[in-house]
Amino acid sequence: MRTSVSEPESPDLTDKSGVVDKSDLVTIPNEDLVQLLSPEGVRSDQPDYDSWIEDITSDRLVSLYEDMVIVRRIDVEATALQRQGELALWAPLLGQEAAQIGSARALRKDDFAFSSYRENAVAYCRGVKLVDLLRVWRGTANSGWNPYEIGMATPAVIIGAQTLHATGYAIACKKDGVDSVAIAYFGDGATSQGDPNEAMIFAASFNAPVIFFCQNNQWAISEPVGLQAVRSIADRAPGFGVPSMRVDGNDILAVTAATRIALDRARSGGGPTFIEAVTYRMGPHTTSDDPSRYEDRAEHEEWAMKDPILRVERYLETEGALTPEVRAAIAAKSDAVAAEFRSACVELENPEPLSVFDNIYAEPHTGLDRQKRDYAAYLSYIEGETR
Amino acid sequence: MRTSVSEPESPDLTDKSGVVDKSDLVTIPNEDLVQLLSPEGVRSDQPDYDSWIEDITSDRLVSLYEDMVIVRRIDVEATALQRQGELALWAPLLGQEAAQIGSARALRKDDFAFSSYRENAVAYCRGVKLVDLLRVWRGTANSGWNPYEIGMATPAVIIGAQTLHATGYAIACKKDGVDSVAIAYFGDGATSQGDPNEAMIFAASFNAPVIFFCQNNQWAISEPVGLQAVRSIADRAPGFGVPSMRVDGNDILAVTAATRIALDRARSGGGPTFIEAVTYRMGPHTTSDDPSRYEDRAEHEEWAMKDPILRVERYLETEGALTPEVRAAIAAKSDAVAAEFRSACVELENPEPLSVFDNIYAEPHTGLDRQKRDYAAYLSYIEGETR
Amino acid sequence: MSELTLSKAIGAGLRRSLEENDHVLLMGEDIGALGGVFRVTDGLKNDFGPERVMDTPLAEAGIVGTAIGMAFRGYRPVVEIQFDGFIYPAFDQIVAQLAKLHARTGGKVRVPLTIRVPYGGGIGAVEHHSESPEAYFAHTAGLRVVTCSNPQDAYSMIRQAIDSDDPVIFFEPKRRYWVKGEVDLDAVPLPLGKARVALEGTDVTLVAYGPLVATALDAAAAAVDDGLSIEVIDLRSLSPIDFDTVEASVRKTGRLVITHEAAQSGGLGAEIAASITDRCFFSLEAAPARVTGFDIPYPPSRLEEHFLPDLDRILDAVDRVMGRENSLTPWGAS
Amino acid sequence: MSELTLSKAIGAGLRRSLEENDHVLLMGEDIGALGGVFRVTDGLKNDFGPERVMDTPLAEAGIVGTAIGMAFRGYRPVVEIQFDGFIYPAFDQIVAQLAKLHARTGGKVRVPLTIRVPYGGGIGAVEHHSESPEAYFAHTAGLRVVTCSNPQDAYSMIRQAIDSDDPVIFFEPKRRYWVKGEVDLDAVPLPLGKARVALEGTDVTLVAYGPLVATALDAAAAAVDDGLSIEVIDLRSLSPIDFDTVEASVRKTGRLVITHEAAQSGGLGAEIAASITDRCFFSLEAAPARVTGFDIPYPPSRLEEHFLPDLDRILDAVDRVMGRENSLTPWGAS
Ligand SMILES: Cc1ncc(C[n+]2csc(CCOP(=O)(O)OP(=O)(O)O)c2C)c(N)n1
Ligand SMILES: Cc1ncc(C[n+]2csc(CCOP(=O)(O)OP(=O)(O)O)c2C)c(N)n1
Ligand SMILES: [Mg+2]
Ligand SMILES: [Mg+2]
Repeated sequence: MRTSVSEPESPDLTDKSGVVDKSDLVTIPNEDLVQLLSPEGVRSDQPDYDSWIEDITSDRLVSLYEDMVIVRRIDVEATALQRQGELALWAPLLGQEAAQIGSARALRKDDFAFSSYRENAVAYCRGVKLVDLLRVWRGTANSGWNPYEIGMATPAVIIGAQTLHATGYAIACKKDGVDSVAIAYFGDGATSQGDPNEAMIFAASFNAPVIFFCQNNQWAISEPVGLQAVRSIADRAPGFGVPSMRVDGNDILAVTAATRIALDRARSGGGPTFIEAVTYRMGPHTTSDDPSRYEDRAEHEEWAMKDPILRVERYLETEGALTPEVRAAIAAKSDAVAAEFRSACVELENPEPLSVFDNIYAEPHTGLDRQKRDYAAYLSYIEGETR
Repeated sequence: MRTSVSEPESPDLTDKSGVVDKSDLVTIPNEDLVQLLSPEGVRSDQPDYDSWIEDITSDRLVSLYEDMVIVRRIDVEATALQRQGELALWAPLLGQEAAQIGSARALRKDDFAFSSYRENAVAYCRGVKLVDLLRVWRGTANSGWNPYEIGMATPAVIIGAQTLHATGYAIACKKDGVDSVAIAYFGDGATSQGDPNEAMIFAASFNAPVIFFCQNNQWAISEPVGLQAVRSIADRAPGFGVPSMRVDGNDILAVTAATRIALDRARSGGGPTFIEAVTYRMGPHTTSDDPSRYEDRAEHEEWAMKDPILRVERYLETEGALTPEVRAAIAAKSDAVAAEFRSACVELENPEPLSVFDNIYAEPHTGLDRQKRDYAAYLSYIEGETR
Repeated sequence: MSELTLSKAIGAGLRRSLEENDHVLLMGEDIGALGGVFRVTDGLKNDFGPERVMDTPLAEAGIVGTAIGMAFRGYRPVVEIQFDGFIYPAFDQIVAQLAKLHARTGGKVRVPLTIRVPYGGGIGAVEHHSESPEAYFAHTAGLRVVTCSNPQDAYSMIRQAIDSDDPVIFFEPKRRYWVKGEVDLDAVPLPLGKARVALEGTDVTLVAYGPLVATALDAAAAAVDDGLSIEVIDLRSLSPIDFDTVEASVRKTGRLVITHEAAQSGGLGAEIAASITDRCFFSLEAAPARVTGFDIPYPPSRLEEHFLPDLDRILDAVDRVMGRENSLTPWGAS
Repeated sequence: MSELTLSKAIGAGLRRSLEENDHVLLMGEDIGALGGVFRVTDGLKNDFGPERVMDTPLAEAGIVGTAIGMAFRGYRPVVEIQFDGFIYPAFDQIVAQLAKLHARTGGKVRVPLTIRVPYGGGIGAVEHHSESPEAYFAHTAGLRVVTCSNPQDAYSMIRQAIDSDDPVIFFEPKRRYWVKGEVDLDAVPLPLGKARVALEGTDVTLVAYGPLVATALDAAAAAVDDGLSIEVIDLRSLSPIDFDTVEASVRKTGRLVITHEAAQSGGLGAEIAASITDRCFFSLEAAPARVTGFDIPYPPSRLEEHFLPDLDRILDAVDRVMGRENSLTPWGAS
């Protein structure tokens, strides 16, 4: 397994070449990346990893493929809904389907995910109701679902904050004597914040069963990853005592294997693991973003060739597993999900005005109760006035 | 030079031995530590480092020795002053003389140091007036000296905050086109805070001429370093793209060499370097601390054998450089410094009451001006009343 | 004179400051090629280069902390915090370092740092993108805190903030970024700490700042129909607060209403009510009234109209201080 | 009943909570073998083990953030922040996460976290060790903020804070840690949100909390010589504030003085003055007066007596609201 661990090579102290030119670091070289399924759909043997995905037969892979197709469809639908004014905003995960579904499908029901705003596919795998994906972006709630129902916290918008929650949750799992695992999802940009660094420190010190799953999609809004990190992101964790793996994030097999290795390690008392899933944000940061202001089209096109769905499609075709019937079934399911998603969206009503005062506290708070009373009086007074 | 760079060894992913036993990490093993002068006072050859201290002849070493003796004497005097009620508090650096003097004496006048509260020896090397070391601890000022006069910011009490200031200062040096360097001093405990991690990220991204100088004195108040870090602290920096060195912090020659290497690197455009100086806090955290509640006496005694002053004394004696005259001169200077220190302390008067309002802002602030006016009226009213 | 939006006016102010003083530099997330998520710094990286308009790693403490270090060497960094709700990771650097350095060093170290913060609600955004954290900073000694309500002030005040030798937290009323107005690039501005009487009136003093100045003016216009003359004060500076101007107004009107988006408890409205009550207790005909956000985290956007003070809520409070029928004392009910 | 110092009373409360609920655990820097720098947790690690009394890495955001994660699984962590001035690195986790999680999740996730903060001045400490940051938290919706002034409250309130399903910021008046008092470990306490009339009186209402309650009681005792009867209210809860109790008192006395160590601008005194003026404007005989710290960073300890409200400054304000001679209107001067 040692092949999978990142061993940061130390920069040469004698190098005095002056200012580091980071331009070539924006796209990380592929050499030391774990890849089991090439962009062309060719499966390569990697004994250390293969054993972890032996159960993923073509059938199972078809099901993962279906997930990826569906979440991509959800993204398309959501973007359309935003353009039509039904959603205020949407953060597409286009291009990151393998990273999210490969990792999330590896989890057990009693594991717990802590994510950022872009992990809709993770929520999908955790069994979220479609309508619950929409509430935040339609503006009817500050979070969509009950975390305990699907084993996933509602997204953290403050970059990196959730990594500490995941670590604390994992410490609590250990205290409870269960072998559940916490997984923290975050981006390449997030690695610059203090919180994820502190999270690694706490995780190492308390040997917490937590996985730090970084989707390095090359961008933090308009900032290329080279501005956040002059070496690969996976190189950081080992120094904290957190072993790391760097995998092709567009390869669902590699992502699955890496996540399972980390889960197994965590469950058996081995502590935290860091996974860098190297991928690319093929869409805008959110629907309000304009990547044409900063993105390199050539780079974009290059990554389009590495599409996570296409390569599975190619592989399954070679295997003869993508029959017209299977394709039709997946297309039908996609259509159904999209239709349900759309109607769930437009049917989402605004909450009651006075609900702004609900659930701020778990127990009564006299100050807030008074404001609620006064505002209720105001609303009925205004209504009376205008009646 | 590559020998001096820490290459973190990655933990074995297959190790599932359960909960990490960190007890043996409290004291870091000595193997990979750069040491030029042994505790017994024996000089060993290390070509990579030797070339950096060729100019440190016995004479020069006597002068460094004198510095160490004097700052130790200051510590003793300050502790006595605290016991006698003349100082409110003091943070002794006992045991860390080599780490501080070795690094600080390597700096140029136009370099700039950003430190924490324990770096009195650094301030001493920067040329601080003795009285200026006392103000904070006597409670007459929130900082003692003018940073621009000695090229050293006044200490940061918030752990780790100064590492970012050093990084920003270094970026500014680069912008100004000068080859001055910023050095940030901080402890092992500080490495757990977000700020020093962010500082390394900014330093790497902007290739800032900054040195992160960590005095790993094994303790953060009562917490052993093993609680902050499950691997050596020097292992962290390379992952951020910051090369690191791990040196015997009680060996003034090793510290000097490492600092000079880092300074040279920074001045010539090579960017940031991290130095871990492995040492031991031989005194209490501060004069209010009670290490007997947590410290292992045996460990303490072991470190006493590695005293930074003693080994230089032994070496200089072998070299015949510590003649009775030299000793007498140093003793006399120590006595003089101690006497001046003491009288400077007891002569430090309380500031004027209304000075609490001074220098809060650089420009007038109507709100504060009114408070000052009212309080002045109050003071003279009270005085009149009691008269 | 040219007509500019408020955001472009700030951009123009930044540009002029960059031109005039080569120690001014901008730092922040996405302020370079993107021009910031609100395009306030649009074009500046192109024109002044990446050394003066610096995209930084994604870490607010890091940004403010390194900016402080640059100020040590005489720079005047202007930091952008992308949204109000993202300033908290930098809180320690702002409150424990930035605010205190000048005092700590007996005035030896000046920290002429400006922190620009697009703030407030009303744009239909998700959580953390609509907050009004000004009270935290106005309560912090050592900082100056200001906000603008129109393009001319936006331009002049950002320049004054940068010129100030003190750290300034510069709150930009993000929902007014697209408001247009005439901007005289060479106008002689009011001092930075001064409030402005935005509309003269005789019956009630209405104090507002930032995004609610426009709302306050609307309310004043509507009140005319009710035969009421409202004096609107645009506070502009939140630390210090220009109480002399407010006091003079209240001595005239005898009535005070204060409005802000931030939560009521411990908000600036409390300070203004308390200070003005202290200064002109015997001129007051009624207790000062506050029209503010509630003591809740900013609600989801579909409910933000039930959080943000609006014309009707302001006029209800005006009725209250006037002793007229209002929601808390409906005459029908008695 | 036993006589305990305030710090030992908190320790006793922590011990009882640890005994009664195995989901209670303590986290912080140096709280284990050392027992905390103030020895509040003395002996607890020994008795409950390192799994329940956890020394943590030196990172306040990390402590609060991981504690939040534990709360997700039903734990009730009690976090110690070593000194008031060290809470700011955790500000984002407190304000943007801890305070908002319950609201964010529509009540699905409870965060029964208690953050203990030794606070305030008067112990001759260096910078950052004497601060009063309560206003930041009282202005933050979603948090409860309390402080105690005597050993009995210290014991009862820490237990109530831990029992509360809401996050509670628990400010400990560090300079009163060594004050002794009788503590009934089984007393039925006042509700956590309630203020307490510490001394009845008829002429002036004096509101204090935490370390200044003792000072207020001293002032009241001294005022008796001047023929004045001061009612002292120990606020105890800073969010919510028990305005009903303060209002009842002011309706009786007609005069209000508020004292706290925190800076005046935007401090809790402003909120109390504003709210009480709003509630009983026509009962007030004078504007409420505030006796507070100045709008400056905490001064060096040799000057702290010129920052901290004391008996004389309080009595001067009492004279002011009574319309007697005082420093702002010295009769000799007129
Ligand atoms: C503390 C904080 N600062 C800034 C932002 C604004 N912001 C939102 S997303 C984003 C970029 C995040 O990049 P990354 O972590 O790589 O995640 P990605 O969007 O690529 O999934 C930024 C700067 C924020 N949400 N929180
Ligand atoms: C933000 C912050 N948290 C906590 C403290 C309290 N504190 C002061 S010194 C210290 C230990 C620091 O240890 P280390 O960084 O190793 O430095 P050393 O004291 O050993 O020199 C702690 C926890 C502080 N000053 N600032
Ligand atoms: Mg990204
Ligand atoms: Mg230490």
